[in-house]
Amino acid sequence: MKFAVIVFPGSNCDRDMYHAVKEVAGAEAELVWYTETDKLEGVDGILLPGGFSYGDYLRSGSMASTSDVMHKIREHAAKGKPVLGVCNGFQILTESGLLPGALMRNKHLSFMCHQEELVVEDNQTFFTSLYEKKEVVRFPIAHGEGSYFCDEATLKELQANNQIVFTYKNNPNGSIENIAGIRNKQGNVLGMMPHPERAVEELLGSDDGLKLFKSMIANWRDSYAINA
Amino acid sequence: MQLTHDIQPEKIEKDRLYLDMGLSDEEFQRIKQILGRHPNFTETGIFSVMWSEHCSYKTSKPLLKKFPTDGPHVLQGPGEGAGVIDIGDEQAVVFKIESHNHPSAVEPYQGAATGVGGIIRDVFSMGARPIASLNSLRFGPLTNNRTKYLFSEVVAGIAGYGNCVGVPTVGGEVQFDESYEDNPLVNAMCVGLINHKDVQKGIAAGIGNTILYAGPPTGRDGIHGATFASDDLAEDSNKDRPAVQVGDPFMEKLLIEACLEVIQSDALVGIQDMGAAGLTSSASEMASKAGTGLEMNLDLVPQREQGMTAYEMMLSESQERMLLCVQAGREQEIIDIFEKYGLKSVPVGKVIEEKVFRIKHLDEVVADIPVDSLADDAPVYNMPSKEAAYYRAFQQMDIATPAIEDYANTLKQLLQQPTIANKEWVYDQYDSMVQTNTVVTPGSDAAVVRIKGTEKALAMTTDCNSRYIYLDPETGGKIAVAEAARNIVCSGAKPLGLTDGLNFGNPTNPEIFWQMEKSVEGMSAACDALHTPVISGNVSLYNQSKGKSIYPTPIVGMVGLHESTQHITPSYFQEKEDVIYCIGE
Amino acid sequence: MKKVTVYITLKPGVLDPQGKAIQESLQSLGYQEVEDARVGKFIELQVEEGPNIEERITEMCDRLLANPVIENYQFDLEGVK
Amino acid sequence: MKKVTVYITLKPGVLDPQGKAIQESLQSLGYQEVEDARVGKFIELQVEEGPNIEERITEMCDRLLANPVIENYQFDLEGVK
Ligand SMILES: Nc1ncnc2c1ncn2[C@@H]1O[C@H](COP(=O)(O)OP(=O)(O)O)[C@@H](O)[C@H]1O
Repeated sequence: MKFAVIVFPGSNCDRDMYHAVKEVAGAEAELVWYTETDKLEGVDGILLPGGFSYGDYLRSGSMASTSDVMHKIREHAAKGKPVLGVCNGFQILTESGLLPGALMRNKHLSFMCHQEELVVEDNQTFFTSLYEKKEVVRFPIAHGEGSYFCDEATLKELQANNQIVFTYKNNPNGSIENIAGIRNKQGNVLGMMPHPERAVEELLGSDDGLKLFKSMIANWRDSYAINA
Repeated sequence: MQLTHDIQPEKIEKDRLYLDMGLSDEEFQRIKQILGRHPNFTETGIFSVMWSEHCSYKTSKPLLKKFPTDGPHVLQGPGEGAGVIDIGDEQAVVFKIESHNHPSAVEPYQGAATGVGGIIRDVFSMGARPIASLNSLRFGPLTNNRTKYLFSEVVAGIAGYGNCVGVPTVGGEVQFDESYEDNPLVNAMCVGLINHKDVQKGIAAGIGNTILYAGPPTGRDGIHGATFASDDLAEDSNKDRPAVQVGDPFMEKLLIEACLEVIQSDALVGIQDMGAAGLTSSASEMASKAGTGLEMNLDLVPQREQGMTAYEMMLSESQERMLLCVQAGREQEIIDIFEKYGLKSVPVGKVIEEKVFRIKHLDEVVADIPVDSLADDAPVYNMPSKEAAYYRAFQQMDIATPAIEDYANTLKQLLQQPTIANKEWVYDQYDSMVQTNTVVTPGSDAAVVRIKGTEKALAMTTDCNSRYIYLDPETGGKIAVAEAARNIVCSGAKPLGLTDGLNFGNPTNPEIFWQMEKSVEGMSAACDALHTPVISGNVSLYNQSKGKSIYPTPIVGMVGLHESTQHITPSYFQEKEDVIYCIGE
Repeated sequence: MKKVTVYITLKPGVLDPQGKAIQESLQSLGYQEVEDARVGKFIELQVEEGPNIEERITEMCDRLLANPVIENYQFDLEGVK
Repeated sequence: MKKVTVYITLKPGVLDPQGKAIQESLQSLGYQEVEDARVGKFIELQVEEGPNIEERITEMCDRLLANPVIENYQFDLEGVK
C-alpha cells in the first residue's frame, strides 16, 4: 500500500507521519508538497498530518482546505480510497466539508500536550479493525483548537451511522459527546485530534497507534486481494 | 518634515544626540577618529548598535575569556550563530541560549515569542535542523497581578511560537522571586542536529558575490530610537508607534525548511540571520569575518512601510529575515528554492574588495564605514570590581540548622512554593513531542531526545539557582554547572558542553561586576573539572527591578550524549518494589 | 479603492469559551455589571473597485472568511451600511 | 441592559501576519482585487446600566480588553456612536 503524506506550508507533523507509516509500519510512503498534485496518481492512501498549516491563521485548517490539492483529495475520497486526517489534518477535513462539524478552541483556551486515554468506539472500520471494540488506548494529544462541535441534527446522524470512531475517556477539551475522532458515512475518511503517529514506538511512551496504520495496510491488502 | 538623515552631523555632536543612542562621549570621539570626520545620523546609529553590549560584549568580553571553550569534540566554539559539538558518525549537535528579557517586560507574549524565534534562527542558520527548545524563566512573586499576567503571557508566547514552528519544547525551569518583579527573565535555548558537511558560516566571501535578502519585508519594528530625535519626529503622525517586534512563526517555519534546502546548494557562500540590529549586524559581521567589504543598496530592500529612512532600515528588528551570500550568477537557483516556500528573496548588494561597509539609499551614500571598525574596534571596558558588602556580612554569620518539628508539614509547605511546585501548568502548553523523538518529556531532570536512524540520544537541561549565586557567586557558579551536569548524568548521558545565559544587573556598579566576575570564575572552574566547554552564550545586563538589581542569574544550558537509548533513565520512581538508594553525603 | 469590513460572529448557541473567560475576568476585576461577553472578529479589506463587488465579497466570505457551521457574517462597504 | 461593542485593532505599523496570510489566500483563490487585509476583534458586552458607564468601559479596555502596547480600541454604546 502506498501512502502520500500531504505537506502544506506550516505542516509540522508530516515527517512524523512519514516515519510512522514508512519506517515503523513498513508501508510505502512519500512526502508530497501541496502543489505537486500529479504525484497523487497511483497513491492508495492519503494522510493529512498535523501542524499549523498557514499558521492556523483565520481558523485552523481553513486556508489549506481551499487549496487545489483538496480537489484531488476529494476525488480520491469519492472513489472510496482512504483518507486519514490527524489534528490539523482533521481540521482541514472539517473545513473542507469532507467531514461534518468543526473544531473549536479548547474549553480552557490553552494549548495542551500530553497522553490521553481514548476509547475505540467502533472497530468495524478500515482504520480500526485490529483494535477490540471499546479497547482503551493511549495517544498523545497536542492542540489548542480540538473541541469538536456540531449541531444536534449532525450529532444524531453521526450516532445513527456509527461515525464516532474514538472518544476521550476524560474529555480534555470540551468536545461534544467526548468525540476524539469521526469518520464519514462511507467509512473511508477518518479525522481525529489525537496523534496515532506519535504512538507507534514503546520508547516514546506508547505504541497503541501502530494498530491503526496496520489496520489500514491489512484492509487495503484484503480489498486489493479480492479485487485482484 | 525633516528626515533624520537631514540632521547635520555637527548637530549630532553639538546636541549630543548620540547619548540617547547609548554611545558615550568617548565612544563618539573614537568614531570621529575612525572616520576622520563627523559620522552622519545613520552612521551614528550603526555604530551605536554595533557597539552596544548586545553586539560587542564590551563589558563582558574580559570575563568571557575565562571560560574554557575548547575540547577535542568542539567543532565550533563561541563566535558564530551557535556552537557545534561532534557526536560521532559525522553528526554534530548545535546549541545556544539567548535572553529576551527587556522585550518580554514590555510585551510579554511577543517578547517571549520572538525570543524563541530568534534562537531557532541562530541554530538553523548554522545549517542544523532545530530539534528541541528549552526555556529558563524568572518572575516576581505570583501574588502580584502584573506578575501573573507576565507569567501567563510569556508561557503563551513561547507555546504560540514554538508549537507552530514544530520544534518541541522539552524542558526548562521557572523561579519566582521578588528581585525579578519588574524585570522578568526570559531565556530560550535551542538545540539542533547537523551533519558535519553541512556546517555553515556567516561570511560574505568572494569579491563580486551577491548579497541576498530573504524573508518578509522590513518594517519599523523594534527601533528604539524614536525618543532621541523627538523634534525630528514630532510631525510624524504615528509618533506613538510601538517599538515592539511581532513574530510570525508560520513565516519562520517556511524559512527553516527553505534554508535547510538552500544550504544543500553549492551556490551558497554564507548565511546569517538578522537578529539584534538586523541588517547592520548581519551584513557587517559577514563581511568582517570574511575579510571583505560590502556594498548594499537600501532601495532594493523590501519594505513594509512607506518612507522608511536608512536609519530605520538599518536598525529595524523585523523578525524572520535572513541574509545570504551567493555566488554571482547563481542567484536564481537560491531564489527559486525560497520561491517554492512562498518566500521572497532579493539581491540587495555585493561583496567588494575594499574593506568598507557602504550603504546607499535614494542615490546617496548614507554610510561609509571601515567594516572592521564595527566589530573589531568596539571598545572593551575592564570594569572595576569590588567584593559585595553583603557577602562579607553573610560570611560572618553563624551557621544554624533550623529545627523542624513536623517534617510532613514542612515538606508540604515547601512543595507549595511556586518555585518548587509542579510545573505541568507550564509545559502542558508546549508541544513537547512533535518530531517524535522525545523519549523523556518535561517533568524530569533532563529531557531526552533520541536521534532517529542511530542508537543515540541527547539529554538537555537548563539550570541556575540564583539564590545560591547571590549568596556566594563563585560557589554558586560552580553549583549551577554541577547541577546541570548531574541532571544530564542522572538521565544516563555524558555531558558534552554548555551554553551560558549571563543575566546580571548594572555592570558599572563594582559590586555587580564582582558578582559577574566571581560567578564566571566559578562556572569556569566547574567546566574545567567536568570537561564541559562553553560553546556559546549570551549576555544580558542592566536587569534591575525597582532600582535594585536582580539576583545574579547565569543560566546554564547543558547537552549530553547517550550512546544508547537503552541507558535512558527518567527521574521518577518506576515500579513497586524497586529499591531506593541515596548516594553522597 | 474601497474599504470593506467583514464582521464574523459565532452563531447563537455555539459555545464561546473565550467570551466566558473575559466576562469572568471582568467580574473578578470588580465589573459586576458585565453579564455576558462574546468575542467576534473583523477583517478589514482594501479592495480595488470593480463590478459585482458585493457578490465577490459574499463569495469570499462563503469560501474562506467564515465557517458556516459555526459562524455568521455580515459586511460593510465603506460608507454604506 | 446596554450592549457595548469594543473594537480592537493592531496599531498601525504593527505586523499583522494573520491579515497578510488572509490576503494572500484570497489572492490565490482569484480575488486579485484584495490589496490588503488586517484583522481585528470585537467584544460584545451586555452591561447592566449604571452611572459612569463610559468611564468604566474605558477602564475595562485599558486594564484587560486591549493591550495598549500594540493595540488601539474604540467602543460603541448601543445606539450611540
Ligand atoms: N519553563 C519550563 N519549560 C519547560 N519545562 C519546564 C519548565 N519549567 C519546568 N519544566 C519542567 O519541569 C521540571 C521540574 O521543574 P522545576 O520544578 O523547576 O525543577 P528542577 O529544579 O528539577 O528543574 C523541569 O526539569 C522541566 O522538565
